[in-house]
Amino acid sequence: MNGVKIVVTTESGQPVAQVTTNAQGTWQVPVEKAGRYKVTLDVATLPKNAAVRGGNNVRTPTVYEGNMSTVLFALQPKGAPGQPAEEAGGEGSFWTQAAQLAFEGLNLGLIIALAALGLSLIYGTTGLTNFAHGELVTLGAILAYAFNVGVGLHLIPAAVIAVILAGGLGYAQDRFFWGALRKRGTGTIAMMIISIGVALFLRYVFLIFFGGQNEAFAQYTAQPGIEIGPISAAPKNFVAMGIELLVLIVVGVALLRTRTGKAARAVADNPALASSSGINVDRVIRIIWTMGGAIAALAGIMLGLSQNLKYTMGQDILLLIFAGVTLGGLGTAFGALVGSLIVGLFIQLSTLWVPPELKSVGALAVLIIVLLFRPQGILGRRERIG
Amino acid sequence: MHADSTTNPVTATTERKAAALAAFKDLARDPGVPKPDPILVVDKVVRRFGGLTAVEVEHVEIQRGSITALIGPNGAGKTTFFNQLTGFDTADAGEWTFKGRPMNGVPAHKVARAGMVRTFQLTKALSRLTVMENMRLGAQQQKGESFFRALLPNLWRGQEDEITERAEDLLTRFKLAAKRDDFAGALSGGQRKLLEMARALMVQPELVMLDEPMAGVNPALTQSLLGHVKDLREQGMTVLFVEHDMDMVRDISDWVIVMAQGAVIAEGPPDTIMSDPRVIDAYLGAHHDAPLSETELQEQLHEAEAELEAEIEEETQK
Amino acid sequence: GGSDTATQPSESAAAPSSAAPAAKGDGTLTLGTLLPQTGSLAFLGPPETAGVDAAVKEINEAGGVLGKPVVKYDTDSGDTTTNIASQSVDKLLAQKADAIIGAASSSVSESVIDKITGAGVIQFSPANTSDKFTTIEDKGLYFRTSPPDKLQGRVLGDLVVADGNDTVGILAMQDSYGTGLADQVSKTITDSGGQVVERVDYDPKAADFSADVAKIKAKNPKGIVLIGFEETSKVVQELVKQGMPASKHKWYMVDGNTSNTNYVKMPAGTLTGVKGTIPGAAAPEEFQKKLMATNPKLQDFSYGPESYDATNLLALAAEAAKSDAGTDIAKKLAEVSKGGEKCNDFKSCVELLKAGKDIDYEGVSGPVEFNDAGDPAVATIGIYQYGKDNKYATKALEYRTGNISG
Amino acid sequence: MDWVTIISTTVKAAVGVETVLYALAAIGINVHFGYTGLLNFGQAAFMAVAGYGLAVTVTVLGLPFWVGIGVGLLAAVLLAIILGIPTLRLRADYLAIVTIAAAEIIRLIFRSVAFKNVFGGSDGQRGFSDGFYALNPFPEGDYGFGWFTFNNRVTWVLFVGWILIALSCLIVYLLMKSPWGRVLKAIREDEDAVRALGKNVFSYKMQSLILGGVIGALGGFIYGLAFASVQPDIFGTETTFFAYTIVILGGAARVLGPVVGSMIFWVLLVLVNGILSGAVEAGYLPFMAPTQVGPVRFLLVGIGLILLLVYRPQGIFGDKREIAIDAR
Amino acid sequence: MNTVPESSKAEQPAQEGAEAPESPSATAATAEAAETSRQAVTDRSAHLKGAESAVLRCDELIAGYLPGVNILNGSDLYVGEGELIGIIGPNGAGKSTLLKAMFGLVTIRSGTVKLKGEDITNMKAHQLVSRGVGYVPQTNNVFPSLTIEENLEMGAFQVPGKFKERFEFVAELFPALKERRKQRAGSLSGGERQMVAMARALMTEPSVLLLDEPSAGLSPKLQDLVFIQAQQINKAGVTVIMVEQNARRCLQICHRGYVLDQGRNAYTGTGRQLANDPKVIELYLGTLAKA
Ligand SMILES: Nc1ncnc2c1ncn2[C@@H]1O[C@H](COP(=O)(O)OP(=O)(O)OP(=O)(O)O)[C@@H](O)[C@H]1O
Ligand SMILES: Nc1ncnc2c1ncn2[C@@H]1O[C@H](COP(=O)(O)OP(=O)(O)OP(=O)(O)O)[C@@H](O)[C@H]1O
Ligand SMILES: [Mg+2]
Ligand SMILES: [Mg+2]
Repeated sequence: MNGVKIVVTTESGQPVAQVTTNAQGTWQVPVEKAGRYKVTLDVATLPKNAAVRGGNNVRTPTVYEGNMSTVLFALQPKGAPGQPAEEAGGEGSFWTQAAQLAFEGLNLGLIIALAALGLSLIYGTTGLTNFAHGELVTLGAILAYAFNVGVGLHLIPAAVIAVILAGGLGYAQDRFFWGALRKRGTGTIAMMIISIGVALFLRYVFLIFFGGQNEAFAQYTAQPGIEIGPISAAPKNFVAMGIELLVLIVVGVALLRTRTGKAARAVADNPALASSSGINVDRVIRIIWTMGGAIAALAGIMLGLSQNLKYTMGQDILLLIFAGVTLGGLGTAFGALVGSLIVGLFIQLSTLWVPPELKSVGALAVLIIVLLFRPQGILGRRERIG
Repeated sequence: MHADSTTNPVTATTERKAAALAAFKDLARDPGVPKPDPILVVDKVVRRFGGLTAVEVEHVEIQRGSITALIGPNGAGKTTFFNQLTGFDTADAGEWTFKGRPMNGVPAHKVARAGMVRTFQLTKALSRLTVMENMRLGAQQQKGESFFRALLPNLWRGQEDEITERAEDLLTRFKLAAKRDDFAGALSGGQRKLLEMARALMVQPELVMLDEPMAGVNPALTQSLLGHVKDLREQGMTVLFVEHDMDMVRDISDWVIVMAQGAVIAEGPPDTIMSDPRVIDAYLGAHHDAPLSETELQEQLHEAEAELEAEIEEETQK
Repeated sequence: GGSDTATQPSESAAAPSSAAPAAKGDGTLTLGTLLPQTGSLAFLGPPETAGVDAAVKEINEAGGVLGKPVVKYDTDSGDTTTNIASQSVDKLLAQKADAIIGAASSSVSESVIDKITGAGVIQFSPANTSDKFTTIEDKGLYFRTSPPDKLQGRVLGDLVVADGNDTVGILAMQDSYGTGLADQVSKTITDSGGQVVERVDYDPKAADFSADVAKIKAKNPKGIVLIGFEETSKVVQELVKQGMPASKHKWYMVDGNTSNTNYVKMPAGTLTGVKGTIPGAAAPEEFQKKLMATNPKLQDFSYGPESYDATNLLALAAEAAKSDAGTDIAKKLAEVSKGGEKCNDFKSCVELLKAGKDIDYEGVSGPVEFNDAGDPAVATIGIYQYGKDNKYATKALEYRTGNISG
Repeated sequence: MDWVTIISTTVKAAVGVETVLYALAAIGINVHFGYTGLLNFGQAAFMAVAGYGLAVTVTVLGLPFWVGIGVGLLAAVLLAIILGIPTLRLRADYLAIVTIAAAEIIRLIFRSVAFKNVFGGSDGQRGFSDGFYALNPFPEGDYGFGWFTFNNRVTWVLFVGWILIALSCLIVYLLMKSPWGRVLKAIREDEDAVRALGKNVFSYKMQSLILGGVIGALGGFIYGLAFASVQPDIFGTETTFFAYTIVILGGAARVLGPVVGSMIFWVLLVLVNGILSGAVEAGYLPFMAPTQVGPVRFLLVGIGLILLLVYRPQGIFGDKREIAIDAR
Repeated sequence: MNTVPESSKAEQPAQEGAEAPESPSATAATAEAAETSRQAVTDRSAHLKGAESAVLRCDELIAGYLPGVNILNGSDLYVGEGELIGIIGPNGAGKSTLLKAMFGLVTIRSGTVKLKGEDITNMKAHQLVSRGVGYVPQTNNVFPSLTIEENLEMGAFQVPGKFKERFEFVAELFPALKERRKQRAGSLSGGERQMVAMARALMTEPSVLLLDEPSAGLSPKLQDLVFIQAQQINKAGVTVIMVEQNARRCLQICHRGYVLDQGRNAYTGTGRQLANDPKVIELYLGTLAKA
């Protein structure tokens, strides 16, 4: 904006300089001393159709020794109200934002649900509250990373290998560790504390081998978003959500319908009776561990894909996983899905009203409130007395 | 120790028993008949689970100082009825009074304090407490159960010793004395039943509600315990119990209430009730007319077998 | 916090220094590091330790301090979620450390400052940015070479406005580093006539940042300031995903997240034109090579220069004081940091010292001149710009030097 | 290797501030979990509200130290009540998650920018401990014998801390031997059975929650006073996890379990660290960098924890018979 | 820890034969045993003779739950092809433990269990199921979170093909179950659970069936049914071992009976012998039913 008059004075009002802007609309005033100055734009010299946004034509910058200080007068077409244009459409932008957040809620919720499913399966069959589950999620992501970045495979085959490998490790974990503990008659509380030990162990193994920094997969990082209606999302999000939903439903239905699924629930209820019915309890538990490990790994890969990888990534969402599982009703597969989606949605949607730094508060508060009214969780069932 | 009560079956009709029998003498045999001195009066209690009406009791009264049996087929709603009365489940509708006090909506612990104590059919042993501690817990109005007094042992020591003495007595009767210091979780199925009942008796309630107390208890021991239950009546306690063992029902109960499909279908003294055709049909089945002699039993067995065999043959032929 | 010392009852300020056993000095300069090997800041540990290692190596190659090689012990500061730091300090004190370099987290430093300074030992943080340390009671033993928030915030805010961003969104990590810097940036922008239309303080441990970015998106600012550490790469992904790439909005970064390794896997051009500020007068490249020599696996270099400078300053001050006792060193630290013949590595500085000259150590992280509170008083901020390869050019666009306070 | 340093720091850790404050937190958890069966995973919140109650009262409101202590204790009691009313009806495993959630909510609020003026954001608050140290009867100087030598401030903190531990243990001992404790233990086993015997289960659970919470709150005070500051992240779930570990290590439902557990935990941590870093410095472990000591220590602690529980699932003082009875 | 109370030690009847009269009470017991030896045979040699052709036999089983506490103190038991065996005894005698030990649910510390000549000591339960052994536990005998139908499906876990056919069979026995097939077992009444438990074990058509108090909690009508059914199944060639507190009924239908006390065989004999033995009546059966 050419030719606008700018007056610079010291704080107390002594004039320092007076300049007019050049063709680019910029100007410069050298000042002698550091301190606070008063810069005034002469509104009268502005072009007819322009005005200073917000109407305030005085700035009071502080200039420090040896430094430059910049002053900016944003202009806007005259007659427009004082607020920036995009804020005017408050209602519309609220719903756009809500739609975007709802989408993000589903996105996050599905990842949590996937991780929660693994936890719920293992809790459901063995009664183990596995605090190391977050590390199994991390493990999946790190394995995929190793094949992806370390070996140089494309992410998709790397992910497939990682999931299979994690399944195998899940199997091995039960075969050589948890299974052996069960045989010794270790109680569930002791096992829970042991799982804290396992979590510590794994986490720091990751730290040693993976390092403390954030990493990303070689493909699909920072994939540009596309706009679909009010939502903008990366294609990878849709694919990931599809996979997650598919796995969740397939596993959920399998648990309800297949013989092994029912056997898993039977083992959960009463291992001794299950064994008496001819169910190979160890085998069922191993299948569940294998699946749990694989699903957790998949969740980790999805989390890594949507976010990044870090050695604490699983630990950081563990609480949300637990919240999801609990909200839905402990030990029920579909409960984990429903609970996790609610957690995901609440985390994101609550930011419409609360500062984002407190977004987990919203989700956790919902957990508490829901359990107030349904102490057995959303899909859980009450037990009979007597 | 148990021998004395086994060898001397209580045959003499005692004062209390006589009183109870007198009270029941002239009563009609209708379901819901009013009693001369009811301790518990139940009106229109309904409990539904989804589509299933588990309990739908019009009117029932329990005579004070009597031993009343509640019988009925499996799933009749007996346990559920107990649950409603004792505050462990909320009834969909209905009112009931205990000693004239309305008790609906009263939480379980207050019901128990009011003097109405129940046992659980599926036992609830406090696993990692010793048998003795289980027993002591039953005692009421313990001084040491308040936080601040608990800190000063001198305040509750004396009472604790009394309680222990009482508990030891009961344990001996229930043949659990040897298990005194074992964890309750390490008891056998029958022993748990025994503990469950003994613990309820520690409360010294006015009305004790026993849910199948003798299922799984050795018959010799059952017999000796029946003497104890009768003693309770002598002490003025009212007993309401659910049981499927007809020998026991016949032996000790003064009055029998029959439930089926949630409702009370018949009431009466044991002998009369067991010849009621509805009861036989719904509950007792083929050989209700016990005690059976052994030959009779064998015969009936063979009959039933033959019947079944015929059926099976029929089926295999098809 | 030297400024506060005067107001303290004199006996409590002076007594521990005479009573503390470590204060006597044993002829060997013993340094301890209290840096994050575990916890949420674990990624900051390696570059910081490498900075110290590089300096110690140079010092010992140059003949050590007071004629003896410098001894160094490493300990873990963890993060505040575990109480490891305190145990580590116990260990270092038992090993007769004269100065402890650390911690990285302001909160951790705060939790051990009493213990360290109470024992007459110097606490020298390469990374603390919290204002609290300016006024904290530290018996004159707390120092830091951390990046000067205030100056950096001012330079960055100014840069944002100068680029013509009249509407600005700030995404800042929610801790003392992030909020402090964000406050300063925001103030400068507002004073200069820009408008901060949205400021989001996010929890760096959050499961995801989409809601945080959506909030910014709703206001559609021209410029976006990203303040944080390496989790910024997640924020960047989210910005790209939600349709606010650097090609449409101007992004700005700070020293915590201006990185040459963090974003390289992103599609080429993701960060083109993004500007970032890093304290320090020199192009970081050469120094980074030095660090890589001690730890070839290094990926991030945050606070490496500050750690290096801290170590050198301690060694020089010990030489100047002719003592390895913490309290003696502390008295000389300000002196060697300013006012005198300029020199910028231990070898040259110590030669000047030995020649009886007053020196002014000019560090890798900046000129490092301590004020009375033990905070650096002057700093230089470099402004860097990313190219198509998602790395920033090692030559700064410009350097700005200024007094930090004011 | 410098064995003297290693041993001396290890020995010191056995009585140090961390041991004290974790012991207090663990005693509280032992009341909740060990005796009552309440899986309270929000113990950190009790410590936090106490610490912050003290800090905010003194620094923000400018009230005296003792008022701060009162406010802190009151805050812990209030938290127990507010947390208890809705949650004590829940089944144990649900309770666990709800209490974690509540504790995280509290931590996030203490940490938030929105309430920075009151709670001080992520830096927390400091400058509230002068009142405490003004009471210090130990004049300037070092106290103790041999390796157990501390300066006067630490001595004062430890003195008070161990007195608090002794008091807490005494109270727990008296209570758990009494009929009151019997009711708690019975609730742990089966609430319904206890209800059927005429005990007000809710009231007992609440009393237990308050008692354990207040003991935990003492830990919060010790933390705040020893480090002269409170910071939100200290009171994260990790703290509670460690405290649980300590309870199980020592043996749940054992009066001295948490104290010994805490000593073992910290001794183990410090010893492993000392030996490891000693070995690395001495070049015995050429494949390890000094900076890997931190992670490897936690890794070994993880393994140690596993081994301890595998070979002694009942903890140090626990009763094997109790473990053998399947609580499920 | 000794689980033998002082008072009952004195009345404890025959130890397991003359091999080990270790304590004074044992000598007294031998005298007592001699008195009743006509009815109750407790001789180990007799056991060995009878056991030769047994389908299932246990020899000198020692087992327990807690370390150092034995619940079974060397009990012997055998059951021949097509036999129906009853086990009775006071509460806590170890009857359930004996069944569990045979079925691999309690660790056997010494002694052997053989099924058709094969050593199955400490073999896992599910392996026994595939060898044709079925078991109904005394407590916790249903899967509470599974529906009735699913419970039964689990019963037929190893023979899924037979589910339909067997389901029809058990549904006829207990019509209540068919009506409620979709109800979760956890919400069933005590007696209904017992039906489910029994039905579950019948799903596989086992060749050896171990029943732990199958009639407990059932209405008289159904108790009849259970006893008749047990006999019925036995007639069809299934070997049945039944623990019962409905002792008289049990002894009436079984071929042979064992009285277990303190983890040892106190009396053995045919059902009729035991039911009429005055000592057994006094100690274990009571007189109530006869009164
Ligand atoms: N929580 C519940 N949900 C659904 N149905 C229930 C529930 N509790 C009880 N029922 C049903 O209500 C009916 C009555 O059960 P109840 O336990 O009262 O029977 P009962 O008379 O005690 O039988 P039993 O003699 O076998 O113990 C049963 O058919 C049972 O399946
Ligand atoms: N899980 C267990 N842990 C420890 N001890 C146990 C356990 N179960 C049973 N016992 C003990 O083993 C002994 C025998 O128990 P068992 O269940 O075999 O008795 P039972 O003969 O079946 O009695 P009942 O007729 O009462 O069912 C009892 O003394 C009991 O205390
Ligand atoms: Mg019932
Ligand atoms: Mg049994």
